[in-house]
Parts: sequence; structure tokens; C-alpha cells
Amino acid sequence: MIYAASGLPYRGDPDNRMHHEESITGTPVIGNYFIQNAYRDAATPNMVTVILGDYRSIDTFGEQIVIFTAGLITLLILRRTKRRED
Amino acid sequence: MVDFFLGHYAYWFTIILMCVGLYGILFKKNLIKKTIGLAIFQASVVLYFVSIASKWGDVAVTVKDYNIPVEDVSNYLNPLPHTLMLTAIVVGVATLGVAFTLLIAIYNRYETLDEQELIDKMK
Amino acid sequence: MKRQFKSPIVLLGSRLLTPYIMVFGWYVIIHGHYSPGGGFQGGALLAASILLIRVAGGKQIAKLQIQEFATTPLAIIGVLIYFLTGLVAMIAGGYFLDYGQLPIPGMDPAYLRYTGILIIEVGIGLAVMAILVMIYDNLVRGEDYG
Amino acid sequence: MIESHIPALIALTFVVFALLIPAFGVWRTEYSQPLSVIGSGLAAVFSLVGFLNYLNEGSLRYFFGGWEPPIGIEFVYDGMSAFFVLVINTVAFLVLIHSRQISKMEFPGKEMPYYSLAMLMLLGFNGMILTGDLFNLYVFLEISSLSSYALISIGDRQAPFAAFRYLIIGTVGGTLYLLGVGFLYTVTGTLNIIDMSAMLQLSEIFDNSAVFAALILMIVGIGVKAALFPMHGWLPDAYTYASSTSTALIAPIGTKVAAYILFRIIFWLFSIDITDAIAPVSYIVGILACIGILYGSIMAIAQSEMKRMLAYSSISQIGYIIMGLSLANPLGFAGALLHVLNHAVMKACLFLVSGNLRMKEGHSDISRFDDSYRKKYPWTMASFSVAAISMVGLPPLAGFFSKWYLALGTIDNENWLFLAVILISSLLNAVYFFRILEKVYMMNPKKDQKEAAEAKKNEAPASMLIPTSVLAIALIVIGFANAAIVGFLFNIFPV
Repeated sequence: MIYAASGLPYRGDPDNRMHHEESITGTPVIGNYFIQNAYRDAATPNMVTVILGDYRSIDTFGEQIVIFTAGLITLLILRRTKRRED
Repeated sequence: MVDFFLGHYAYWFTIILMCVGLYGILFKKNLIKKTIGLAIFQASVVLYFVSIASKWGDVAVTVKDYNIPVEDVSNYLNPLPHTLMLTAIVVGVATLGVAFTLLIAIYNRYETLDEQELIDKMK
Repeated sequence: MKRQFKSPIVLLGSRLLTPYIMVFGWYVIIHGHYSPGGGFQGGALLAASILLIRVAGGKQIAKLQIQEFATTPLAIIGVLIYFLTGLVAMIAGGYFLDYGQLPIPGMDPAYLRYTGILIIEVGIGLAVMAILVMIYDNLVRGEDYG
Repeated sequence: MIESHIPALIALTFVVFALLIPAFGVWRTEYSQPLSVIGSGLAAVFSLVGFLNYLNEGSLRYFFGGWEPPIGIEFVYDGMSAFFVLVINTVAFLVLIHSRQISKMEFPGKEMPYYSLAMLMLLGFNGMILTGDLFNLYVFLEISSLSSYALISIGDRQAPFAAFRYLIIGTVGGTLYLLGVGFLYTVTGTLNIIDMSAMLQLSEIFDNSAVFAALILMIVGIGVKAALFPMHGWLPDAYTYASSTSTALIAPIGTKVAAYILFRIIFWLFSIDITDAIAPVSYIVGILACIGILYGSIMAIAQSEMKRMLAYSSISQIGYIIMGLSLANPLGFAGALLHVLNHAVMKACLFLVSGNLRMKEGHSDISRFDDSYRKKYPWTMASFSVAAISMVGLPPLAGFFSKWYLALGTIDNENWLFLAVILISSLLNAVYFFRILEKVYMMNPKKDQKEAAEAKKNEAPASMLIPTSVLAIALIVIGFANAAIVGFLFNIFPV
């Protein structure tokens, strides 16, 4: 735990380079790209939903599968046999 | 120096939450308390992600409304960490669900949730 | 949870509240575009409304609402909706989950993505609702045998 | 058209079958096992097609949702991921065939959720290998670890507790990994591996202590999954108490995928010179791996129960792979990757053998092995001896070559400590494998011959035998064909 505390990096304060200018190698910093083009790309005001649904839709699909696994796990562990007991 | 502290206060809280979570996991005997410690531990990472998305000055929320121009980037929060945290929270909930299922299975077999007793019973 | 609550007030109260929670849940799912919210939050709300009845009403009444075994197919349908939109987009030429290529006629790409995200949100909402109810059923039933 | 979709198709076949099995399970649960075999078989075919396609067309980048990285997420299908995906899907396919008989004995009423979760676990593993995005890797990591907690919890009486301990340690590891990703995102602003490694090369970024902290956090986080030495506490209990099918599924594949991610972090995300510049990371990891090798081998000797012995031996084998990675030279790299292939096949074969024994004998306790096994299970014991010899590393079989290249790598790097560790642990391996062989084959005649002679041959059913012997034969084939394999491994080293 002391390691985690000492591991606190001095990386500038919240408004550091990530938000403002382009990233170093010139690729558009994706945080800003989303703000500028979210509405243009998907005509949806809520940027977070656009990222969730469109730009990074595999993440959301993975999320849905995570919940599906959790549901199946409860079925697996706590259900004795499907047919006979009810 | 003040700027240094002012810029980093959010990260101290993440570390404090992490310490609480780890304490819960390591030193608590009852298994349910361990799971709660785990949940706190995950919450600390969520706090960290959300804190890096903020910007100085008056910042509108991540939903675009028509009077604030979208082109000027510093008007809006950075939406990406918030999206990532939706996923991390969902994953945390799923893990908690599975943890409690396992706890019920353990309880049904051993009638106790205290780790020390469990280890003795298993010997 | 299993036996019915003694006092009818609790039962009546919950039966009064549930439809409103459901409507609000669907509102959250559908309006994920304008107001904060979306598939996961809306699904959780829907599940909450169903669980309210199950907690208050006990097993007999809960059976009328959603059967025990109906939750698994419902969850599969939810995940399938998401998966098929991706597949259709893939077959129609783009990459997996690329709504720009969805074969719905007469829409400019941006609006097409709008509808794509909408379908995704509905799929997630359905799946989350069914799975949370499934988890609740199993946890409750789990006490008598591990 | 199909070739360009291969990376997505491999992952999606698992999704399709993970949904099909519960759909069919509603009224006929006995369909689950064949469906899972078809699913993993299809994925194995796709990965084979993809691998051959990769050989002549080179690597492939698949952008999901049509967005170029770093905006969208991408699957990178290059040399290493093609190789890993092929290894994992073929081993899983064989183990699932084997599990038909055992499932009736170990989890009677629950085939449907079990096999659907096995599909989801394989989806998680394949996704972790293929993805080129750090956060997406965390999502797949969680899918695979959730389903492996569940698969472990089906088994003996102590299984849920072992699974619960694995859950706690695994989730702590996953969350540490996520924090590492958070640090990197704060510094570089992107999540894509290739994009980020380009940024990290620039000097003024990586001297930032955040990058150092992120590197350590990610190695610790993934080290938990790979059962690297200090974080391996969960592995022995989890593997021994789980049912033999789930151990045979998780043991050969789970730790390898985590080792693959460790490799990707150290070599591609941070590239070797950065890791050495910040801190002698690869050296520390190498030291940890060596302790793991020795610890695993010594503990394996002390075990009386075969599955627990195999669990400790897989801790030491993982030590080999990670040590090979930490050598950071082409030889060590090729040795490590070859060892991944060998160890996956060997460990799957050994766990299938213990499954057969549990099926027929009801136990897999070494102390109660006796001469009659030679008669009763000629095939199972034959494949066991092939795998054991290859694990120890005798020339004709595959195990020897991977240790050979690892040894060359250590000589090339002049750290004699690692070389000494390899030799000592090979001897230790010999000890704990040969005592079983000695018990089964060279039993001294003092036991009355009548009892051993009349033990008629009631071999395990065919569907359990074929995968075991196929794996054993595969070991021999790899042994002879390794010149080609190593040749391939050399040219994908991203030096």
C-alpha cells in the first residue's frame, strides 16, 4: 500500500496536456475529437452515448456479455437442476 | 507549491480509497467484509478516471446543448473517461454478483463465512 | 422474500408504484440520446420495478409477472438484438458494428448511426432487465441448496 | 471477403455459440456439449484459415464500427496473435471433446450453463489476444476471469472457496491493471497500443514517473493472472478442487494468455529500451520467474495428489515462459513462445489423463497408483508417459527444444543464474514425474502378480481417449517439426 501511495505520479494537474493541444505525435487527441465531431457523426447530443454506442461499441458489447456471464454464473452455481425442482 | 497540491488533491483521495479497500480485503476475517473491501477498491479507480476528465474554468456537462459552441474544446468535459467508467462500474457489479453467488454456495456447504473456521473445516 | 408480506398496504403500494417506474425506465432507455442515461441505467430501473413486486408480493404473485424460466430467453434476445445489428452491418459491407452501412433506406449516415445506437440501447435495456431479474431469482432460490 | 473479417469471426463464433447453448438448453440440455464442441471446432478452423492467410498476406488490422484507431477500437492480427489464437483454440477444441463423459459424473444437471460459460471464457481469451486497445483488453480480461471463477467453483466441496479466493485476488489484479491504463491515458491521451507506443518513444514523455508507475501496476495486475511467483497463491487450490474438465480448460490456456499480455506490455507498449531505461524491470521479472520455477518444482515433489502436483508444476512452467520473455533477445523469445505451445499441449494432456483416472478410479492420488494401471489403462498411461518425458525435456520430444532455446537465450545474455535455474528445475521435474512412471511401470515383482495380471483392460471410453492420445501424438509431431515452428517464431520478433 505504501508503494501505491508513493507511486503517485507528478503528472500535472487535471487540465494538463491531455485536454488542450494536439498530442505529441500529431494524432488527434481522442478526447477532443469526440467533443468536436460527436454531433456531426451521429446527430446525437449526448456525447457519452455516442462514444458508447458507436465509436467504442465493442466495449459496450463486451459489457453486455459480462452481465450475461454474471447471469449465467448464478444460474450455474445456484440452480440444482432446471426441470425437476419446481 | 500550492498549485502542485491544488492540482493533485483528487489523486490523494484515490490513494486513500485504495488503502481502505485493500485494508478491507486483507485484514477482515468475514468473507462478506472482504467483498465490500473489493467494491471500495474498484470505486477508487472509478474516482480516479472521473477526476482526470475535469477541466479548469466553468465546464459544461458532456451533453451538447445548442448555445455552447462545440468547436471550442475547453467548454466541455472530456467524455471518454466517463464512458470507460460506465463499463468499469458494470464490470464491478457483475463481479459483486458472482462473489455473492459464491458466498451463498460456500455458506450452504460449510454453514460459516469466517475464513479461519473455513480453513480449519476444510483440512 | 418468499412468503407474502402480511400487510396489504405494502402489496398495494408496490403494485401502484411499479407501472410508473417501468415507464420512467423506458424513458431513460429511449432518451439516452438527449438526456444522460441509456441501456444500462434504464435496464436497471426496469429490473427494479419487477423486483419491487417480487420482494413485496412473494413467489406466487411474482410468478404471474415473469415466469422463472422466461428470464433466460429474454436475456438471449437482448444480446441477440445487439449482435444482429452488428452482423447486419458487417454483411452489408462495413466492419462489425458499423452502423453507417445499415441497410435502412433513405437516411444520411449520421441519422443512420442515431438509429443504430437507439437499437443498441433497446437491446441492452432488455438484456440488463432480464439478467438482473434472473440473478435475483437465483440468489433467492439459492438459499435452500448450494 | 471472409479473410478480411477473420479476426472478428474468431471472436464472434464464440458469442454465437454462447447464445445458442442456453437457447437450446431451455428444453433439451443434452445438446450443450456437442454445441460447444462445434463452436470451438469452428473457431479453431477460422484461426487455422487466418493463420495460413497470415503467412502469405501479412498482418491485418480490423477496425470495429468502421472507425480508424485511435478513435475506434481495432483487432490486430499479426504474427504472435495468429500463433497464440491457433494454439489456444485447438487445445480447447480437444479438451471439450474429452469432457463428454466426465460432465455426467461431475456436474450432472448443469451442462447447459457450464458449456455456455466455457464458450464465453474462450471468447474472453481470444479477445484479449486479438485486441489492440488497452481498455478493451480489460473488458475481455473480466469476461474470461468471471467465467473461469465459475468454472472453477464447480467441483469438490472446497471448490467455491477456492474460486472465491481466486475472485478476490483476480479482481484486485484487474483493478490494478485498470489503474495502470488510467495513468497511461492521462499522460498520452490515447488508448490504442500502437499509437501509445509511438508516443512513449519520445523522451520527454517517458521520464514522467506516471509511466513508471503504470508499468509496475500493469505488470503486477497481469502477473496475478499469470500466477507469477509472488501472486500465485490462488492457483494450487483452484486447479485441484475444480472439476477436471475446467482445470484442463483453464490450466493450459489461462496463464499463457496472461503471459502473452505481459509480453505485449513489455515489448510493444514500452519497447525494450524504455523498460530497461526506467528500471531493470525485465531483470526483476526474470528473478521472480526463477524463484517461481524453483518454488513450483520443489512444491510439486511434495504433493501426493496428482492434480495438485500438476498445478505446482504449471507455476514453474509459467516461470520458464516469463523468464524467456525477460531475456529480451530473439533466442529467449523463440524459446518462450515454443514453450507456450509445448506447455499448453503437455498440460492439457496431463490433466486429461488425470481426468480419465478420476473417471475410472474415482481418485488421482499418486500414493495409490499401482502396477495394475499398466494393464487397465494402457493408452492413458502411454500418453501420460509421453507427456511426462516431454515435460522433463528429453530430446526427441517437444519439451526439450523449448528448454534448449531458452538455455541458448540465457547463454546469449550471459546471465548464468537463469541457466543454472533451468538445469536444476529440469532435474526437479524429472524427480516428480518419474516417481509416477516408476510406480506404474517398474513396479517390483514383490506385489503378487496374480492381482496385477488379472486386471483386465477396461480403458476409459473412446471419446476421452482420443483427445488424450491426439495431444500425446501432437507432442511427438511438434518435437520433430520444430525447426519450421522456430523459424516462424524468429521472424515475428519485433526487435
